[in-house]
Amino acid sequence: AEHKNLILATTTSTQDSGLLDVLIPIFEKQTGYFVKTISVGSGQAMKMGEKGEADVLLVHSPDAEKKFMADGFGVNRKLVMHNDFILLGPANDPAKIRGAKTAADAIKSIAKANALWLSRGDNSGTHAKEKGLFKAAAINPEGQKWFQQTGLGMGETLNVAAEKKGYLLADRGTYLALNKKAHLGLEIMVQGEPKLLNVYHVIEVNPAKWPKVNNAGAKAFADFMVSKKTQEIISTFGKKEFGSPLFFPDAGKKPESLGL
Amino acid sequence: MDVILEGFTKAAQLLASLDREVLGIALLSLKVSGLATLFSLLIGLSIGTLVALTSFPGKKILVSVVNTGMGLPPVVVGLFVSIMLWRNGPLGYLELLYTPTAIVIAQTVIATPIVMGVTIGAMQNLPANLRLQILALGATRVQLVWMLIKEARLPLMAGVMAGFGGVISEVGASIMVGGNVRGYTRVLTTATVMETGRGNFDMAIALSVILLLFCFAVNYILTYIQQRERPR
Amino acid sequence: MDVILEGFTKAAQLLASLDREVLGIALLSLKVSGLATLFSLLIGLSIGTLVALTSFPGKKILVSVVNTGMGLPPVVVGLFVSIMLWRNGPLGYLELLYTPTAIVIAQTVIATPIVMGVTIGAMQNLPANLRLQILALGATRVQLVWMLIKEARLPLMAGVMAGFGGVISEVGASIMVGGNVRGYTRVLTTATVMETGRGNFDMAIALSVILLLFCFAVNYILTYIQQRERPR
Amino acid sequence: MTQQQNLLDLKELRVDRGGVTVLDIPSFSLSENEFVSLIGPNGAGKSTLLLSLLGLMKRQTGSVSYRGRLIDSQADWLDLRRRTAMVLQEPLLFDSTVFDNVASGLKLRGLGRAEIKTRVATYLERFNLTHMAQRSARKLSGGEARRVSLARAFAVEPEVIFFDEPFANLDPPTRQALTEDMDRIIRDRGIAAILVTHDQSEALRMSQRIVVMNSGRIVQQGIPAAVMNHPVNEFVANFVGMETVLEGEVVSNRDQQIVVQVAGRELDTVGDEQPGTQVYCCIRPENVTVSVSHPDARTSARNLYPGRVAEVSSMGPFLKLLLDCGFPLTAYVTRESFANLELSEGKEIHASFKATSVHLIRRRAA
Amino acid sequence: MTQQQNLLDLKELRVDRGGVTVLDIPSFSLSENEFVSLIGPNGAGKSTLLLSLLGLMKRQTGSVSYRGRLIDSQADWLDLRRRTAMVLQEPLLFDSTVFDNVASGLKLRGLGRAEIKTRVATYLERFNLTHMAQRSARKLSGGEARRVSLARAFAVEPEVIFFDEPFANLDPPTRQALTEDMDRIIRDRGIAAILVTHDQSEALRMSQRIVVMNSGRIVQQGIPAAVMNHPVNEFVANFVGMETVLEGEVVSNRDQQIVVQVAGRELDTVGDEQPGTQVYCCIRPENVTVSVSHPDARTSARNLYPGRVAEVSSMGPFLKLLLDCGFPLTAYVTRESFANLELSEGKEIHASFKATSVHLIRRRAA
Ligand SMILES: Nc1ncnc2c1ncn2[C@@H]1O[C@H](COP(=O)(O)OP(=O)(O)OP(=O)(O)O)[C@@H](O)[C@H]1O
Ligand SMILES: Nc1ncnc2c1ncn2[C@@H]1O[C@H](COP(=O)(O)OP(=O)(O)OP(=O)(O)O)[C@@H](O)[C@H]1O
Ligand SMILES: [Mg+2]
Ligand SMILES: [Mg+2]
Repeated sequence: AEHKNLILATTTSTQDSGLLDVLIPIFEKQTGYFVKTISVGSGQAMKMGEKGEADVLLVHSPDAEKKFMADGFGVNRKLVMHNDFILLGPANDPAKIRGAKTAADAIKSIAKANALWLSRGDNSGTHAKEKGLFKAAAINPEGQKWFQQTGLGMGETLNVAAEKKGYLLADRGTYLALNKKAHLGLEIMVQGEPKLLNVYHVIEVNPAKWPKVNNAGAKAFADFMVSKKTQEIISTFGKKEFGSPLFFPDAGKKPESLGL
Repeated sequence: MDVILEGFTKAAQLLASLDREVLGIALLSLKVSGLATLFSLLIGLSIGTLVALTSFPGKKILVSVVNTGMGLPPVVVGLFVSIMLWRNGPLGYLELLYTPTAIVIAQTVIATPIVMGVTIGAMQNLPANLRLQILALGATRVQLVWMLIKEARLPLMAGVMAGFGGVISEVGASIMVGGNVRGYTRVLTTATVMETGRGNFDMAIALSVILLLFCFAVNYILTYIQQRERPR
Repeated sequence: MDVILEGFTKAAQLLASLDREVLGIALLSLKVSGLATLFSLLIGLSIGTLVALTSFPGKKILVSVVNTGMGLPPVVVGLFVSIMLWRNGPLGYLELLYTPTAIVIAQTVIATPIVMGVTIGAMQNLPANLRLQILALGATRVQLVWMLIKEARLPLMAGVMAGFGGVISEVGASIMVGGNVRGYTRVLTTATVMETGRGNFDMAIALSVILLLFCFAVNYILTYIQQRERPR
Repeated sequence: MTQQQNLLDLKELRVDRGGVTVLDIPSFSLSENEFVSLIGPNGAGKSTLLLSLLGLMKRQTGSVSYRGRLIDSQADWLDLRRRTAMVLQEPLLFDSTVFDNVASGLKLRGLGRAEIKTRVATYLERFNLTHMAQRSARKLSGGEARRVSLARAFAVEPEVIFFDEPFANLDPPTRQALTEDMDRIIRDRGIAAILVTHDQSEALRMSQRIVVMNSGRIVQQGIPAAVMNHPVNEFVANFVGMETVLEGEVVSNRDQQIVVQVAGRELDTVGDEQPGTQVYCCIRPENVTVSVSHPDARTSARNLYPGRVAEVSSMGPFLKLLLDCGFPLTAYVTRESFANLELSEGKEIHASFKATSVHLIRRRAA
Repeated sequence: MTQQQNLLDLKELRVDRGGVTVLDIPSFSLSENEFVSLIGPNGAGKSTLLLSLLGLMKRQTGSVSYRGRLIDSQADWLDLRRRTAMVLQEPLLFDSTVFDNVASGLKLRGLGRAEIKTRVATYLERFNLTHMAQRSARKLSGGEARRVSLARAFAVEPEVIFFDEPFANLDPPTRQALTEDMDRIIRDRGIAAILVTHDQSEALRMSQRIVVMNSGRIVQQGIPAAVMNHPVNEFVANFVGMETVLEGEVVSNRDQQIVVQVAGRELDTVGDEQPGTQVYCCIRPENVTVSVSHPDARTSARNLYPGRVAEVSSMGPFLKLLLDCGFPLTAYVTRESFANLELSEGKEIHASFKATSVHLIRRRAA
């Protein structure tokens, strides 16, 4: 039994999109492992990895991941897939950013207009990405009146932004899912920039650091995620419901090839 | 285990340094949950006493409904209240969503059945003739309720604490209707959840230690007041 | 408002079609929270009665601590229990994290102070000499506790429901120690939160409607049994 | 008695409980200044009747008027309850101090702090509770709790007071002192009262009218003498016992040697009553000595009346004689005495009883 | 009385409450088959003493032995409580049916269903509760509740029974019937009993020993005659009243005309007692007639004894004479009679009282 249980720590977005509900049963059937998917914020997922409380991670916070690897907590980081972030705002667009070239430009305009920005502020992958964008725009939003942190997950933050008519950075999958049901009243302002890519990696937790870790299972899961069949499933997932796939398979590609 | 220790150390630090942000969060928690408990007391005690004292067809079902209300999941309450307060919802014009007021509303909804249920139970357990004795002493309806509450104060105290404890520690509704906006609607529990999500377990523990200290203080003061009124 | 309506429709559909997954989730909720309530009853009633009946130095503080325990945030309980059960934690060798057992443990921790607090209040409100009368009738300690519980059954019922309601509706601890693993530790509340996160508000409402129906059924059965024992 | 004289009027009361009619009283009233005792077996409905008079019992039918005004709203009931006080069968004290308990009725009436303090002090004193004012009411002995419940009722200084067995659990000296004290308060203030009691001497001592209840009905009511001497049926006869109760008036008092005029005759007795006082003279049948000739010896039996045996009936081991000496008098004699003295109905006799055998009970003009 | 004879022994009991010593009893015991009455003013500590005997009161010092065995563990106390029963001052019924209440002691002892059923039925019957077996105990009248609490205690068929004012709230006929019935059960089963009561006639009627308490102490104890005729101090004298109580033995019974031998003399009285029965004869001082010459007239005062006035004292409005007729006898006379008869200490007199004035109380050999 010891080796049959596998703890997968992942971000809420993979769980909420429903992708794992499709993949995990296939993996379990193939390998006989029983996967316990723990969907938490990227920060918490990484922390679990650091403490050896997870066997394998599926996360999307590249900078934090690099540090994680550098500190020796993980082994075999593999690129799995990506989708993208989009910059959303209310339809009346008070900061007039619609059609801005880059996200950084848009953020500058928002700052100048003192238009409300909602940040997840939860150390998630999205939050990390947002921080990067603000840095690129050379704006320090901390303590600004127009900059509000929700400390919440993507879905909740989207809801808050919709109610408060604010701008925010969101992942496309969650936006599509929520907008379908709730008609948020938020529109896509900026998209398609390579910087806005949201990249998922699978990382095995270092068994040398934590002997209790189920490394065999972790390896199997990592291999499963980058396998051809899995990548195919990823490429079609969500097509039917949203008209376009939610994730794009990237197994074997170099991160640089995505323009990161 | 180290994490827990770190958490306590952190809590001590935060308290010692009177961290402004943490202080603000704690006070908001207290204010919001205190108000919600107060409202639930006003509603729960009076209606609960009324239900306990009168008999009418369907009373049993009503009591079951109230007791069921004790199990209202905060998330669900949050969801319902959100839907009501949505800009396009029936009460949207009030523009209350993601304000502390919204949290107070949701928490009142959560605490009221708890207070009411415990009230009904406690009142029904008083000697049957006590009510008659109080009325015979010339009590108005309101005075009757008040005196009965005083007589049942021990179980009611427990009920109030269950209500207060329930709302100050609940997170689902606060997040949904409050939005955990920093410096505005962030309360201790939503902050705890956020810190947990960030993987800052020590900070999460520190916040909850502060929450428990608050609870304890409130409780101790209540117990003290109650015991002072009452001779040894 | 439409969303709520849709939710109810969905709930009816799910119930009517006896959706296997939903059924499994609901039964697990019931089982886990039922067990937790049972354990909290065993602990809370007996210790609560003991505390109410004996007097010892520090009793007031202990009662305050118990009442404070009612405000234990589920998230915090979840965190503490997680830390205990972590693979590398003190109880890691039990391998209980992310199992239904872990949820039962965490929920027991949450419900026990509620049951205990209400028990203490209810017991202290019984006529002082009742205890002596029962002992004089030849009751053992255990029989004494049992008879007192029967006498205070009305407020205790409310306490039990508050405990059961508290745990079946809580989500923070269940997610943290259970992990919301599909088909294994996914309970009604964690499923509700997940569906909310996915924007499936109708499904979320449907799940909560089912949760409330469950609560109501349990409650109604308890009330019914209790009323049957008791003559009109 | 006209309608206007009545303080409290009850009409057509019916109370059902658990499908049984526990009270069925076509009419009942209480006059200004009147003291009524309610007696009857357990479960007769005495407590229920008291509670009904203050609208504290759900009733099938029934109306109450106070000073001729029909009580027909919550406000009226409240007003009535604020003019009255009731001591329930159990003390039912509040879980606070003795002081607070006695103060409770006053607080409910919204009296000022200072006034409450002095009033409570007065009544604590009166019921000998001053030294335990700050004690928890939960820690009193049975009799102490009883006294607190009495003090609580009197403290509101009501116009009418209802007592449900208020003296149970009191020791005899306290009981004695309290009845006297209460009697004085009641007379001084002109309070009307209804007393439920199982103690007939108490009923006799205190009341102007006795109401006998059974199975939810009033089976007899009237002045004590009438009820005691002329029970309407077997049930009442068995229930009230058979003391002779004579109405009279004190005509002289010399050094506590009292002469009472009863039906034109004089009775010697002892007591404090002043001439002009209306009294009942109670004489137990076992204390009446019957002689066939005039007793010559000087005895301490100071009351001696010629008369005749009106009626003879059996009473357990002895015989009960109803004597007519110008006033009715009951005597018990053994069968042996009956035979020796050759007694029979119509026989002329001398009835004697000691002055100390006569119990005097003050009564007010009805 | 040696140690072995005692059923229950209490030693060095001290109970403090709220900083006050409410009970201080160096020793107290109860013998096999003995019936003891506990009397004393409110707050004397009577209830506390009863509770202490079953270890139900926290005490500062004190030990209890049952049949010579020291009770020194929880198990011992449980065993003691299962051999005894206690009727507390309030009925304290459980919130269920009358049947369940009466069954409660039996259920606690783990008796079988069938046995419980028949036993409960017996005692419901005995206390006239059968028709309300299924009623909620919360809906009984005061007297009905009282009866249920008595039935509950007797149903366990204890070796010792403790009653704390069990007859409060009972109507006189019920009270009468119940005391007789209980007396019979207690005698038949050889149950020992302690009765707390405020009714002295009850204490006399039922007990072999009377214990008078005041302020937490036992101030006097002894056979009823000793306590009643020879109070040790002012307090007891005022508290117990002053009936003459004579020990005697029935020597003949012809048609309920009884002759009792008291100190070598014969007393005529009436009753059911058979020859050989040990009895108390109680005579109220107001029923004793004093004559200076032998009364010639044939009167119904069948008891006539020569004697002399041993002591004269004032007693409110009249005088109290202690007479010596070979046995002590107390009589009240008016001051006028006293003067007329030229009474004085040492004067020869004839004391007479009617046969029906003598109250007989059965007593068991101590
Ligand atoms: N729910 C009920 N069902 C049936 N009978 C009831 C119910 N409630 C009360 N009773 C009966 O009503 C009767 C009247 O009760 P009440 O208390 O007035 O009697 P009481 O005259 O005061 O007797 P006591 O002298 O014992 O105090 C009692 O026989 C009682 O059992
Ligand atoms: N906590 C306390 N503080 C002070 N005195 C107390 C406390 N508890 C009990 N007492 C006193 O102990 C005394 C003994 O009480 P107990 O009940 O034994 O009296 P009792 O003889 O049964 O009187 P009653 O005839 O009124 O029933 C009472 O005066 C009571 O007030
Ligand atoms: Mg009554
Ligand atoms: Mg007592």
